[in-house]
Amino acid sequence: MAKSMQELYEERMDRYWKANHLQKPDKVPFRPCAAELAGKIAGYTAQQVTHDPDLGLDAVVKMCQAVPGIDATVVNMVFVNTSVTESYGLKYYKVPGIDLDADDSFQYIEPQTEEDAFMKVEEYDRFIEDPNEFVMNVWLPRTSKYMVPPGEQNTWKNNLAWLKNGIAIQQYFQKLGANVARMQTETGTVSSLAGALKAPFDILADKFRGFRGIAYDLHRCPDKVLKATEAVAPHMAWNCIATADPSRKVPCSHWMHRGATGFFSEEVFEKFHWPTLKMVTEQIWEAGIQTIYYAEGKWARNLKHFRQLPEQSIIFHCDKDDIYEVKRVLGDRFAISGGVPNDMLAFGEPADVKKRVKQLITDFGPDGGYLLDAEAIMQQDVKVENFIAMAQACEEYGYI
Amino acid sequence: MAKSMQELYEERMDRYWKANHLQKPDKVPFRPCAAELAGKIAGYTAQQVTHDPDLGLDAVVKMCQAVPGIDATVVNMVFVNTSVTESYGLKYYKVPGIDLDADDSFQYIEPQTEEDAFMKVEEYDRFIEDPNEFVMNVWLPRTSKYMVPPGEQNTWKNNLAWLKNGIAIQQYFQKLGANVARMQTETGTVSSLAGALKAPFDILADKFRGFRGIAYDLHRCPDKVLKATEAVAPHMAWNCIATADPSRKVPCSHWMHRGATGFFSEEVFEKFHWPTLKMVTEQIWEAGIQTIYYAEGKWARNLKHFRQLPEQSIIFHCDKDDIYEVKRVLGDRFAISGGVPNDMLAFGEPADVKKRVKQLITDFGPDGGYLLDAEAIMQQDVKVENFIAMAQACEEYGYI
Amino acid sequence: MQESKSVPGVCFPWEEKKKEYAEIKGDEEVVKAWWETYDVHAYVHLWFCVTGL
Amino acid sequence: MQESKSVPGVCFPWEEKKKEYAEIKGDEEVVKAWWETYDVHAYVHLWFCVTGL
Repeated sequence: MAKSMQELYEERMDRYWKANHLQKPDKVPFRPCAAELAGKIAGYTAQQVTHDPDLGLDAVVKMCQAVPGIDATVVNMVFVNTSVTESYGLKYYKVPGIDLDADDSFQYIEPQTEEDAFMKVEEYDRFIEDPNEFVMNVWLPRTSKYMVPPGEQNTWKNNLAWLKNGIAIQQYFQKLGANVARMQTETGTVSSLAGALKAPFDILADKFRGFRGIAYDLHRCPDKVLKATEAVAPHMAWNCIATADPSRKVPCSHWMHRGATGFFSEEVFEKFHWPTLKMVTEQIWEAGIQTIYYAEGKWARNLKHFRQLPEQSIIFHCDKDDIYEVKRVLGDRFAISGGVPNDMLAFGEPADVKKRVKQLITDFGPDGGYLLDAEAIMQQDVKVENFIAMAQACEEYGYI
Repeated sequence: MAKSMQELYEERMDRYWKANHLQKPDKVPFRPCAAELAGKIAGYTAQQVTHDPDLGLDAVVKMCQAVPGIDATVVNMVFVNTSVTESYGLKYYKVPGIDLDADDSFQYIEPQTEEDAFMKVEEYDRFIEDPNEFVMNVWLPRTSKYMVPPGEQNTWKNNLAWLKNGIAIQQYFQKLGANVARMQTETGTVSSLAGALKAPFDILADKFRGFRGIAYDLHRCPDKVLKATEAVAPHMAWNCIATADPSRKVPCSHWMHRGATGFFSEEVFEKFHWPTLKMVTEQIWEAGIQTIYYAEGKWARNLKHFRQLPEQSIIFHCDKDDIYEVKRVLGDRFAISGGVPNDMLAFGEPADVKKRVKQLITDFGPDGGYLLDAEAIMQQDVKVENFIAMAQACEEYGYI
Repeated sequence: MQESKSVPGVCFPWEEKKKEYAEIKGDEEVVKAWWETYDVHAYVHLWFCVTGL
Repeated sequence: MQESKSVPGVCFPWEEKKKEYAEIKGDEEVVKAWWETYDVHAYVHLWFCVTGL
């Protein structure tokens, strides 16, 4: 008799949990991070999955129905819903279907000058004193076409923008929750993460000062950069824990940017990036939650630092690093994921993909603590047949 | 075999629908409007049911469980949730547990002077030109401790108040929807109404100008009062239809205030109150929705006007009028509800209540088009045993 | 009947919002539909404060 | 570690809000709990804009 969705879900949750906790499940779990690819499978444009929250979430359910063998996946890997951001006038995206063609992926526009930065270099002290005050009164108004900071002349567009922010984000949260339930009941698939984290240094670099700004600041005001990471860290931890899985079964996710080895020296990583990231990760772990370190780019030189974290506190996702090297350095302490190159998924053939999956499973499966995924988030360039091949190969070879 | 909740619900919905549409159902439906009384039955204070949206809604479900025989009831007869209104600083309530004892009912505070009015007499033209602009930019900011109108210096409390308004009301709407579903699945009870309406004249009198203000305005600027009712009427109709039951099975509700015969002359009613109320009721009826005319106070002199409305377009709820006279004047065109005096429910005995219910059912039941209810919304002064007697008597005598 | 400038269900009309965009490269209906969705919600909130609170 | 004035999860502290009331005649915990509920939600919205959008 066919398994019920509930049985399938529990089987997959067990598999996912065990692999995340360095154990050997019955099968290597397939845990893809499929963004615009889900829309491609469901028949929706990038504009539709990015701008229409119902279709964006529906695409993931349709993907789970169309491609058997997905154990766990991200309910909103297209994590920005641009109709929500447009409702309150957010400035920093190029939106598919508006600024970009309907089949392009959304893009983050980082201000390029000190003048345009969402936080000015002279504002470090205010930020350090009270990051929440800064976000509410300075940062958010600056990122919106309509919002007005305190002290300036108010406008109707300002009032409406805050109202719409409240309504639209609240509705989006509810849609997310409903879709996690839909994935479970209609497809037996686990929502692979809940609660998002950024490293304090990353959030400062990405959203407040920009990469250029922070690069200069490391020389002109290094103490302030450090204090700013320390001031914002408790907010990062608190938000991640508050929005994490209440049952503590699935991990939160840490999308890692500027700690990759191409951006800054090891000294910068050690001094500015790692201490607060470590602290935040430990706080989250103390709250009973694992963190997926989704390490975009190359991290080889910095891998050794992660060994300082409590065993099983993270799952390390490998992008451009040699996954065999990652396994050697971190595999005794943390589960690892990744291993299928996105180039292969975009330009290769199903046979290539199956061969790669078989190899990964053969090499990592017997130890446990391995989850099959592409190297990076899968967008519309991934061939659907290659994605299906990935799932099929995991079903075929994964029970070892 | 016991009926499933779904069967019970369908039976009750059929009964409710037929009575509303002047037909004779299998039983006279019991459709109480229980506010703080629900909390009393559930064991919650007025503060709890008014301030805590979860307990307020839970109280109604508990009441439906505790008192068998409720065919349809209002999911939130304590219609104001004061934690929502406090979140954005609404000024015009006395709140149980804050300004009032925990067991008092919330009270609306109407500004008593022209200076304090939420709309000034010289603002009629602006209101008439664009009521939505007025609500957004003038009225709502004036009703909130924190909100700032356009043109004035903005504050952080203003921005936060709009954000919280968006979040809190959105969440409240979702809780309402969830509780309507809960009433159905856990107790088989019909949510008796959806979509609220006020008469254009009432909304002007209650929320914008105040009773004193409008009384003067009828003499100093009668044309503007009339134009204001005409300007706001389309918004009343639109909102009622937009928030009505999508299936069109249950009516919307019109809580009737200043058209009662104690407040203004018949001439005022005919000229200022009735034309736009009639228009709005007809528009709602054209959209497929009945309106409960919940006629608070005495309406005898004005009853005849309601005969102009399309047959079955309203259900007339009788408060202080002689229900036999109401039946005589309107009973051939519209269903009627009410008939059990709140004084009797507060100070009488179950035997009195049963006798009254039996009489009402005997007199009105055979024709159909009658729904059992108290005269007015039931608050904490109603004795629980009298409410139970009402339900029991309806079960006992109602199948005629 | 008095003519009023405000249209029920609208706070910030799409025609005004659209002027902010140099071009809409994809399906305008999708952008319009969601702008209006949240705009209607804002309108309903405002009038819920008037009639429901 | 740098000490910061802002407390995670708080935009408008209950201690400040409470000063608006001459008296709280009933159960203060109910009033406080719901004030903080919506305040936390506002905080989460603000930081969702920072980390999630």
